Amino acid sequence: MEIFAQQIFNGLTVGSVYSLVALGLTLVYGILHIPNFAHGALYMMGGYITLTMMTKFGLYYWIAIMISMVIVGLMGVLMERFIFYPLRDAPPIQDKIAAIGILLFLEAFAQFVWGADYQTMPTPYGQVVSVMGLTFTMQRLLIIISTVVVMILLFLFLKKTFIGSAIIAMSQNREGAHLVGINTNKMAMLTFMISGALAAIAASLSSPINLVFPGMGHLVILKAFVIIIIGGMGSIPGAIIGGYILGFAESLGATYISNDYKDIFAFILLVLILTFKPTGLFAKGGHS
Amino acid sequence: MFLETRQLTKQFGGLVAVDHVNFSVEKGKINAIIGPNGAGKSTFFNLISGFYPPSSGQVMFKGQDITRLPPNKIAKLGIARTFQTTHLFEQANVLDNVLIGFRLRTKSNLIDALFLTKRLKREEEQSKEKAFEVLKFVGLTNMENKIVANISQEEKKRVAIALALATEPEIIFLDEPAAGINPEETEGLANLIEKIVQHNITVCLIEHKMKMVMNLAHKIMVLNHGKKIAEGTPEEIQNNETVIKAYLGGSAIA
Amino acid sequence: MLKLKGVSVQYGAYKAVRNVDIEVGKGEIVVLLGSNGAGKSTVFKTIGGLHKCTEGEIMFEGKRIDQSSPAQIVKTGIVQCAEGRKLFPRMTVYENLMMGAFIHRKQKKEIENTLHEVYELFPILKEKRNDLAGSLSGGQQQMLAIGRALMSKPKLLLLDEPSIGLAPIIVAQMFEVIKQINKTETTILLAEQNANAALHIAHKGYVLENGSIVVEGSSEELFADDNVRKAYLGA
Amino acid sequence: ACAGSQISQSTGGQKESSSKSGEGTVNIGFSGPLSGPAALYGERTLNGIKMAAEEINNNGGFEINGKTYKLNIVPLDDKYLPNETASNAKRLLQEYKTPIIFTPHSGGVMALQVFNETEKFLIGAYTSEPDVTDAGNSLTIGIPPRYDGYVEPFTDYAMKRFGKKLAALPPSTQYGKDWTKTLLPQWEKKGGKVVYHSSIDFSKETDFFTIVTNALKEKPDVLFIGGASEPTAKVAKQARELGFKGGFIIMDQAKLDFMEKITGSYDVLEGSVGVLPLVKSNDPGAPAFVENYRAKFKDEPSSESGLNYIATYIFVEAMKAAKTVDDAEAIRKHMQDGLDNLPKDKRVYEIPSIGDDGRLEVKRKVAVVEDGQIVLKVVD
Amino acid sequence: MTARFKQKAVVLSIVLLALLLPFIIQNDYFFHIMTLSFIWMIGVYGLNLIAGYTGYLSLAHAGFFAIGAYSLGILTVKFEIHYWLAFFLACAITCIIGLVIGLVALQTKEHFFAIYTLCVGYIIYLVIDKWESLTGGVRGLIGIPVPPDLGPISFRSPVSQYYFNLFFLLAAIFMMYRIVHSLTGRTLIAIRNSEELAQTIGISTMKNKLVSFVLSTFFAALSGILYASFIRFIGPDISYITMTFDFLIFLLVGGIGTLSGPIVGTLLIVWISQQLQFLQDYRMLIFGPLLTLLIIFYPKGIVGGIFSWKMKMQEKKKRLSMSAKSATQRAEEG
Ligand SMILES: Nc1ncnc2c1ncn2[C@@H]1O[C@H](COP(=O)(O)OP(=O)(O)OP(=O)(O)O)[C@@H](O)[C@H]1O
Ligand SMILES: Nc1ncnc2c1ncn2[C@@H]1O[C@H](COP(=O)(O)OP(=O)(O)OP(=O)(O)O)[C@@H](O)[C@H]1O
Ligand SMILES: [Mg+2]
Ligand SMILES: [Mg+2]
Repeated sequence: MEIFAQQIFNGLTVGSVYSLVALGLTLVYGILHIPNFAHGALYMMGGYITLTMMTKFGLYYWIAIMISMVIVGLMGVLMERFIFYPLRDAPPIQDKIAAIGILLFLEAFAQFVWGADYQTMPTPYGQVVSVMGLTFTMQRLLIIISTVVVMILLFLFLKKTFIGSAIIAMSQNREGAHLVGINTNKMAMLTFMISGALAAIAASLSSPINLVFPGMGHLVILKAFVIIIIGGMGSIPGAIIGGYILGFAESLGATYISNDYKDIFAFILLVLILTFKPTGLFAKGGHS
Repeated sequence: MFLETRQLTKQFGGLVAVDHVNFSVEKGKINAIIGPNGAGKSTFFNLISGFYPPSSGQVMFKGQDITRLPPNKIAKLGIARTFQTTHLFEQANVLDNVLIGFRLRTKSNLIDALFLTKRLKREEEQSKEKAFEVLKFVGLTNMENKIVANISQEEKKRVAIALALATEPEIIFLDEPAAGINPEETEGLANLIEKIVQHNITVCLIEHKMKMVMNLAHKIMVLNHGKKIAEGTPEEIQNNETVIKAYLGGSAIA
Repeated sequence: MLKLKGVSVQYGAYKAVRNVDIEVGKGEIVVLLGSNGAGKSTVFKTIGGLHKCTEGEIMFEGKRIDQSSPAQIVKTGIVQCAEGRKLFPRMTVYENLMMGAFIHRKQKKEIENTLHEVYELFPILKEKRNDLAGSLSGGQQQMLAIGRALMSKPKLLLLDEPSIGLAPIIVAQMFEVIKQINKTETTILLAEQNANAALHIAHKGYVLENGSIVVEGSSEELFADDNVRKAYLGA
Repeated sequence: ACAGSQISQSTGGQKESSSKSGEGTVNIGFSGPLSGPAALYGERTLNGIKMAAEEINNNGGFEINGKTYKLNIVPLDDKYLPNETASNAKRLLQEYKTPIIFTPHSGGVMALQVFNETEKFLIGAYTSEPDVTDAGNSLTIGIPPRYDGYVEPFTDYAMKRFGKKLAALPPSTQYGKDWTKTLLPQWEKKGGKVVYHSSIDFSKETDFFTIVTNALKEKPDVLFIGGASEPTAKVAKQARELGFKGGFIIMDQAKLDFMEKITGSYDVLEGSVGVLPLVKSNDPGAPAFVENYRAKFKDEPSSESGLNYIATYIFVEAMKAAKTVDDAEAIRKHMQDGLDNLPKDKRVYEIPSIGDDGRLEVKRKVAVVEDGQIVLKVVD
Repeated sequence: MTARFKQKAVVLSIVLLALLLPFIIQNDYFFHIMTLSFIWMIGVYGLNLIAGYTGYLSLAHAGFFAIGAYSLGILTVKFEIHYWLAFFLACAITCIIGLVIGLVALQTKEHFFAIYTLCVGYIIYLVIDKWESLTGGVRGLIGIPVPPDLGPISFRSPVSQYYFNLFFLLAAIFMMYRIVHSLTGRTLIAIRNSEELAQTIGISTMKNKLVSFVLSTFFAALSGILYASFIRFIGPDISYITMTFDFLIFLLVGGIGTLSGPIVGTLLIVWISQQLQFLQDYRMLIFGPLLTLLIIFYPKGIVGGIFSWKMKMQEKKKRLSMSAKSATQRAEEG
């Protein structure tokens, strides 16, 4: 039982990170209808920038995260402007390849600037807390809590503000958005900004428990894709719930089935879900 | 009976879009379905052509139960349709669009393709002939090389009909063929529809242009909220109180 | 109020609209007639900034708008209800309407009022306010599109074939609604195939053929014009 | 076709490996991961080779039959992919006539072994994979030592100090699996018990808490971990966070000094047994190498760099002994002479001999962490 | 008619050039790269069939490539079956697996299909990686044989390997040509353009999609088999997503949905990445942006770009000749 509780906690930690990454991915998918394969690279950049802000400029953890969110957000905006915007009329496969180009570039770039080696991100929350035989580290609690806060903020923004709804509206019909006076360019940039910021915060939160290195994006990106598919692409609640499902599936699967094969189980789970529900769990109805 | 529906019903969640509709199509005639927006007309077509599985009820075609057949099987039996929003291969030219319509009557497969068999050559020839034939029929000779995206709305409607005709149907379902077409051209389209019937192809159409419907149809069914509220000749329908209240409004013919 | 001077629009090499002059006075209903592909929608899109014109200029209330972005144009008070409706299919009817008020997003109170007015015009929208726009029937969607356009309280409302695919009873209602909207000091530019009904409510009309204006005049004049009668009124 | 003519153009001209005059260049090839996830590893191996070449050249090169040669290292990126290694090798042979090609991964080595004997070039195989040298390829030199010699001293130390219960958390690489396959039976043979066994995939795992939790629920005395140093250190750290008090057996790939950088102190690693870090080595060539490496690359040297460094020297000595710079077979024959003639100050590792299978027999040094200090334990 | 003839002449001369190349150039490295490119191209054609002509982007392509390669490897190395029999069996095995996967995967559409197959590809990778007893796990399979000598012809030298793989490439192209220009090809294109419409006109979309999918796996398998007996060592890497991306990059840069795209794209990218080797660690710093720029400026690929350019030129010519005609007319009138 203790193990079960501990693993639930572990799953929650990992699931939080997955959800944050998947959220950024699903938002962009909603707007551009393309899976942004370079999202993992943004995640990686987020990790490096926070790290650099902390180690090179001696900034406090949260300040470093804020700066990282802004910078990576801006990188997202640049990506939108210079790559996805010119490709807006091309078929979606083109975006995928263009995104792969960026991914290759950013990884090489990180290697060029920061070197290929693993780096650790210090955290002011290194303490270990034990409650009722369960072990928490502050950092892990922080991940879980921050993720929930970020999600609530994002939800409120999208549902309760006009600008947020405008993003959703635009994702459903770009021309329609024009007609009601939404500046779609601004919205697309804003979406990328948010998506980049989400990647940055996810990386900054999870880096202290893992490592910062050029290939760190690979760890999460494939899973993030699985998540947004399980959740129904473009669906925000889907991304959140999908993230936690995968987090739990991994930690419980590793415990009660087999650690070595847990990846296979996770992917088979996905394939099964898609087999019976070809558009994901949270796909929305309606046609136009 | 040629084609008939028995207690055909379709539910979307709580909404009953088509509600226990019994309808039989008269062979060799023009049958029309009218009704207010959202009455379930397009849904009714979608049920017959196999696009939605019905919630209950049956569709019979020449004595055969086709209720659960997939759209392509239904097409093969000789039931063709067009869509409310014109649905064409926008980037291809007119001929290529129509050519493929005959595919369901051909048999050549991958092996034929790889070995360039006589059968393939013959069938390609046949498809081409058929395409030219139907294009001529709908009055689009000399348009075959135009890219569909560049032709007018009315021409697109004709291409859509040509494509449907290329499948050699016995019955053709037209969903608002005259929507977005001006009166002059509407007449041309009406002529085309009559021509189709003269060639022994049964027509079933949805239309809001009452003048056209009343002139063309032999038999009209009126749907409202998914239910059949009236059925009969144009005269009967025009004088039907329920229909006037639900659909036609004061001035019977707009 | 709105003035198009020598406007031409091209799609690639193809000239869809040539040297068009249109004038819409304040408070008028002006109808643009023309067969399919005549260029009506193109004119509308150009006014709305969705296409740039290759020649000519567009003035609205004395200011040039032909270089403005679609969003800016909506802000100046020109709103259109485009061909193909362009709704947000996976948002509810209510949310769609609210998005219509995007440019007035700061004035919560007024939005409420406008919403009531729209619901009054189209009771069916109120009934279906929590349904997804994508699941409405064609006609209901058309009403929603108009409703959404009205939500932004436009000075000039562009309606591109609002009667397309509507039941006769609704078409008649629709034109009634247009007349009503017009009474609330909204100027209207209307593109229609249904020339008869349109001319009945319009003050003035233009006939577009192959991208050029061939006839213009008051609705009475157009009714009297033999060519127009033959081509568009089906008489 | 036009690309082809470009290539053939660049083939001619100055890149010939030797000319008749008194000066010549020997091209040494390298094909390894220089981009992508394994880039760090590839770079470290290359650094050792580059450093040796630079030193040799700065000292005026080396002389054979009255002619002075300088080394030219030609590194090509293969992204860790065997087919790219093969392409690179073809290119190195065609354009640079390299008698030796270094490759730091077993897949690449195997792809080269298909044609290295017919095309007559030596493979500098930096991989502990036994298959590479067991296959009987006559022109393959296995550079790093076989891991099996570490197993016994590691086992003995850990079992004696901490107890008999072992949880194995090796990396899911082939090397990790092979290690495990040797270690676990040995552990049990000595009367120990393996209470948990599962591998960690460092290229896919975001967090090790889950697996470490599972391993610790069996209350092991010793954890077997390994792989790249940094993530391995994370595993150790997280085990401590979860309350683990026992010792670690650290697979030879991970280096204690690199791990310490992640954990912050050796305290976390208390009771670890692993390979002696190069920086702590007292072999004659080690201190100078460490110093030079730090100065040149602003990085800590690792055994990847050290072993490839020494291997480059050995190859040069073998060339000298064989009196040829391009006859791979002759060079191979004189490898033992190369080892024997290796100058003392270049002996970063002690390598007395080369096996018949072509593997260098590097002396193994075991280190343990006791009271927060690295202690040299056993020399075999 | 003349255009057709011209096209044929171009094709024939390229084939002739490919055949004569070994007589012109003597460079093992060159032939190695060319041979590898030929092998890739076959795989790219498979992807082109399903993604370019049928509109279903399969990201499991590397998986099928690997299944082909591993089937051959396992059959020849572990079971010591005769090469050609193993060759045939490997194709068959891949196609059967492709059929089963296709049956399920093709129920999904668009991005779902893409990501679904991405996951299928990943599962294939994991299975290869974990099923050590069969596949050799991470260690891979060594010693896959080259094709046995055919009479006096041996397949060991670079040039004979070149011809061997060129033969299969030409066969693959020929097959693609026939398929694309037949009713079957038209049917696939119809499905790509609008699946709903295709269904209403009586096309069994599932059956046709399945045919296309299985054929694409066949091409992938063929490519994998040739790869295995060319490199003669295979590891799980060949089933990884990056490999699929490589195929996709070749296809897109060349021109998706065109017959010559796979050739152009593969040659271009393979040689560019070879030429960028001098940049060493910084190769991707240049290659990445280059790829992105290529896609932005040639969204339809090089071949697509050339087509559009040609169309433009033709239009221009037409307009010119038309204005010239009207000018002469006017002159005559005047
Ligand atoms: N896929 C669907 N999901 C949910 N509801 C649907 C769906 N399709 C149609 N409906 C609903 O079913 C009802 C009937 O729609 P249908 O499209 O058949 O109407 P129609 O008679 O063709 O109307 P119109 O003349 O306006 O095209 C409408 O209320 C519509 O909202
Ligand atoms: N995006 C486009 N690209 C190329 N040509 C276009 C495009 N949009 C419209 N056209 C062409 O421009 C001409 C005018 O089209 P437009 O849509 O303005 O006509 P319309 O009068 O609104 O017709 P309808 O009654 O069918 O809506 C038509 O010939 C059409 O084919
Ligand atoms: Mg309808
Ligand atoms: Mg229009």
